[in-house]
Amino acid sequence: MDALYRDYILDHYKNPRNFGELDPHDREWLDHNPLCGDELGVHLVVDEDGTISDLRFHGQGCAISQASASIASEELIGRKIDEIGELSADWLIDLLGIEISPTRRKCALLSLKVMRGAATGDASWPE
Amino acid sequence: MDALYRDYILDHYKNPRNFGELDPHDREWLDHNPLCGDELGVHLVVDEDGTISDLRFHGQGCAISQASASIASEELIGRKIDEIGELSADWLIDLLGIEISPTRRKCALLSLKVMRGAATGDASWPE
Amino acid sequence: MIEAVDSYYRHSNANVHRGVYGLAQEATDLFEGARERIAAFAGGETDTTIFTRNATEAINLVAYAWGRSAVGPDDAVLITHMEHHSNIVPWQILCQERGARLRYLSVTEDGRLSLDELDAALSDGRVKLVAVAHVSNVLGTINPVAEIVARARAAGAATLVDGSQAVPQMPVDVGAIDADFYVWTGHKALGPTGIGVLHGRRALLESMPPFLGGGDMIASVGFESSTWNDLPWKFEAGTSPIAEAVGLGAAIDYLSAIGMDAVRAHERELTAYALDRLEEVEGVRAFGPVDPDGRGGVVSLELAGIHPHDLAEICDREHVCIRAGHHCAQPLMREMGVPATARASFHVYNTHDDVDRLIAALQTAREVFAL
Amino acid sequence: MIEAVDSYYRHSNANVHRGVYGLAQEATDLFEGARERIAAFAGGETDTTIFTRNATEAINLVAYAWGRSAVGPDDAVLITHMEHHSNIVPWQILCQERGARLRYLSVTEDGRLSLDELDAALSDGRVKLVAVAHVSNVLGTINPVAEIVARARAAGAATLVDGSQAVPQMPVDVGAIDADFYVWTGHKALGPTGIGVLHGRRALLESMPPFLGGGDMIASVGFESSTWNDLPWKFEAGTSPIAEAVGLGAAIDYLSAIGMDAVRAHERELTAYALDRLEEVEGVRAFGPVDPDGRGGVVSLELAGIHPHDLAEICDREHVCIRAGHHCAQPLMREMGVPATARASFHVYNTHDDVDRLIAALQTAREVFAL
Ligand SMILES: Cc1ncc(COP(=O)(O)O)c(C=O)c1O
Ligand SMILES: Cc1ncc(COP(=O)(O)O)c(C=O)c1O
Repeated sequence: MDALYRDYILDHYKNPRNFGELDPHDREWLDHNPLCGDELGVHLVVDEDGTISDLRFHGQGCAISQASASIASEELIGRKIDEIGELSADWLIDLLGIEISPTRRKCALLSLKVMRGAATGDASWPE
Repeated sequence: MDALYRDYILDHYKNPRNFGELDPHDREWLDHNPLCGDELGVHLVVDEDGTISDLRFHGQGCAISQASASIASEELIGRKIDEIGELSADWLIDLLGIEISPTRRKCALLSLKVMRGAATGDASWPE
Repeated sequence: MIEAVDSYYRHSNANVHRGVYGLAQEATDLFEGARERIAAFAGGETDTTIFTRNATEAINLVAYAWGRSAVGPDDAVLITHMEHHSNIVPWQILCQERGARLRYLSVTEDGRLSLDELDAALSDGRVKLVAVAHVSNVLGTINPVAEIVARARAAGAATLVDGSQAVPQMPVDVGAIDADFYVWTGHKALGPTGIGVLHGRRALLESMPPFLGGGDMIASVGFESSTWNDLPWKFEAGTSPIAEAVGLGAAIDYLSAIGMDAVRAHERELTAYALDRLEEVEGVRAFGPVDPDGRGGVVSLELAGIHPHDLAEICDREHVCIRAGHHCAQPLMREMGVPATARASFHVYNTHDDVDRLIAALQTAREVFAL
Repeated sequence: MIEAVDSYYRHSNANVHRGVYGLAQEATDLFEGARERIAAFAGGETDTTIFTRNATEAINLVAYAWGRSAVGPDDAVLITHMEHHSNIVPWQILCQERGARLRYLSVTEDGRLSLDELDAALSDGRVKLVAVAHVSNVLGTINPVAEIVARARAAGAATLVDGSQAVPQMPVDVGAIDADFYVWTGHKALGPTGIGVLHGRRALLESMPPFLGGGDMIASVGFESSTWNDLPWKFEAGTSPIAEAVGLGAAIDYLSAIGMDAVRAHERELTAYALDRLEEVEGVRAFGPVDPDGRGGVVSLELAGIHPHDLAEICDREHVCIRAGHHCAQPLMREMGVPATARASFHVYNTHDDVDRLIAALQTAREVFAL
């Protein structure tokens, strides 16, 4: 089996969870990976107590960036919005469960960058 | 004895003939060698029958360009102005009687260029 | 090429045009000798062949030194949807600065330009410049640039042809094409990075103000103002790309020895073979003209269900180098309705085997993605 | 350095920043790694360290992208009589275009600038930029640039320091000097031709429009307009000088290994020795500061009765390389009242023997000229 394109990665790529838009939504963020042009946008709906009650992502990109967004989306729904800023690059990469080469790192991290942007306004790349 | 800086070359360099300006004059020309910055100007007085009756050059430059101007000036006084356009690079180099390397060719030829310019208005380098 | 650069640094490393000593003369001879051969290789004249940093700088030189005075409010610059960013962005900046309009020629389904559309775009007389790629770096399309230049000139527009992809892969005669400006870049022509070429029409180059000011481009420098050096040096400020010119000279000698007709025939043949074999791979769509006579040696493709980025990664593992991305042609990507493409390029060193390995790699990608 | 360039072309030759395949990544790592080391070498930050074609282009970049909006009619640009043409002509062109005035600081008899004159020139508040060489390429003078920058800033003027001669021969900390722009050039620092460096203040670089448009400097390209990439790439259009950066990286590694303090000490020592020994030669006049602490490793001289051009030719025959000419500093030549000078440069590879050979060659020249 391929070490990068594992079955569940391809499954998330081909059948992305929480793909689409949300209207109305409370927060949104759009960004892209300048290296390859991948684009990712996200819409959040946040409860009064600060819980992310719904999340949809849209855009286009490679299997890694799309699967990463899909997998992360499942983890983030139900979390408090305040926690998102704390999530590290390692958290996401562990979650993906695949070996990410330096070349593909930004593909994997774009989803966290965008979700963190929506939550905190921080436009930097996760470290 | 040095093959380039021969006695008569140094003599013409140190004691240039026909150096200076002429006022009034009938023709003048000023040019420079872009490679080294040497500058040479010339003033001509021309008889009614087209003979160059007087010539002075001024400017500054290396031994080769100054000696060349000095030696050429002696040859040109008394010539018909119409002849000057015909004079070739080889004519001048033969006149100098030294071996001119490609690097120093423009030093040697600047004088002919300027004198030809004054006579004919042609600003190209002699060939 | 590598040997030529290396030998330059070891044996002739001295600044050109300066000083009378032997080393400097040798460097000047190498540099100006390379200019002569490079100019002749593309059918240009030596003293209207200007060295720049790359094709991009050559185009910007024209946009600044020619465009700032020649293009005014209400004027238009006409480019095409298949241009490289280098032949788009300088014109956007120029048009914004001068209040001019930027117009585009569209690209047909099969990746070509329409001369009728060109005539229509020229018809109101506002177009001051037509800037077009000789060969598209994405579609491979060989544009009829001599015809485009002639029609533009008839309509009073100047012309710039971006030959970055053309000069390396087919015989090019800039004299015959007769554009006002023709640019190309060294590293695409098997040469080094750090050098580009601008062939300009003499009358324009002479009347244009200089672009960059500094050493070498001056005749004399006064306190308030300066006078400019002759062509081509008027447009070459500062220390010249000496080693780069020597390296590019060696590269074109190599191409000349093969013969550009032979290079073109080889690329045509490989491209035709690749287009043929690509039909075997399910889900593949190749962009650009279908007729190999109308295209150069690049094939951009998409494979349904696999993002180009992933395709390139899998090909890389199979030791097949293809490039995935927008290829510095985002407007074209938008027109084609794709985020990116994967692109294979063929040159003299490629063989049928390389095409076979590409096809095999695409099949492998389909397997990895369980398609 | 030659080995590094060579190995880059043989093993990692692929365009940076583009494509995901391994070779491209390797080239990017080499290129951006070189940037990091080159920035650190001069005390700059990585992402405000921009690669240009040479120092000349770096200065023109500032003149176009910063100067066109920051300098207006009635404003002034202040430079000095000891500048290289590269630090004169771009400001002449800018001032002519913008209707601004170009002012000069004079050079004292012993080749130095006067801070009092600087203060006087700044006092009317019109000076928008002070552009000055860190080390003069003719006189060798080491200018007190940190002090000049501080006084200019206090008077509301921006600053550009031309470090082309400084970076190769002494420890330079652009952070401590704190100029708004600090430029230098690769080939003077034992590096290759085709690369220059601009260290800019982040806030200025961010607010400036780009200079050259094209590939790599964009974030995205739309039909009408585009958005710009982050620093430093915003100012690097087109294919980067990859091999050149790798080569310059190797050159500064070499210099770092020797240690810039040691380089400086060596050059100070050789220059002092040369100034001493030159006194032995009848008719020689050496230009520039007499105190070797105040000058770098170049000595410009004149020998009464022998034109510099002839002097260089005779030295060349004796295998001593000196440069004769205006050294791209015609205004300085005019101020010094000489048509040209002969100039000897010393660097790490020179020894006392080289100085001795220079002195012998000058004596030979006197004999040839029968002086
Ligand atoms: C002081 C100084 N400034 C600028 C330059 C110009 O450098 P480049 O020709 O590489 O742009 C030089 C070197 O030639 C120099 O010595
Ligand atoms: C068609 C075309 N134009 C322009 C360029 C830009 O060349 P450079 O980046 O060397 O300026 C390229 C190559 O990358 C190209 O393919």
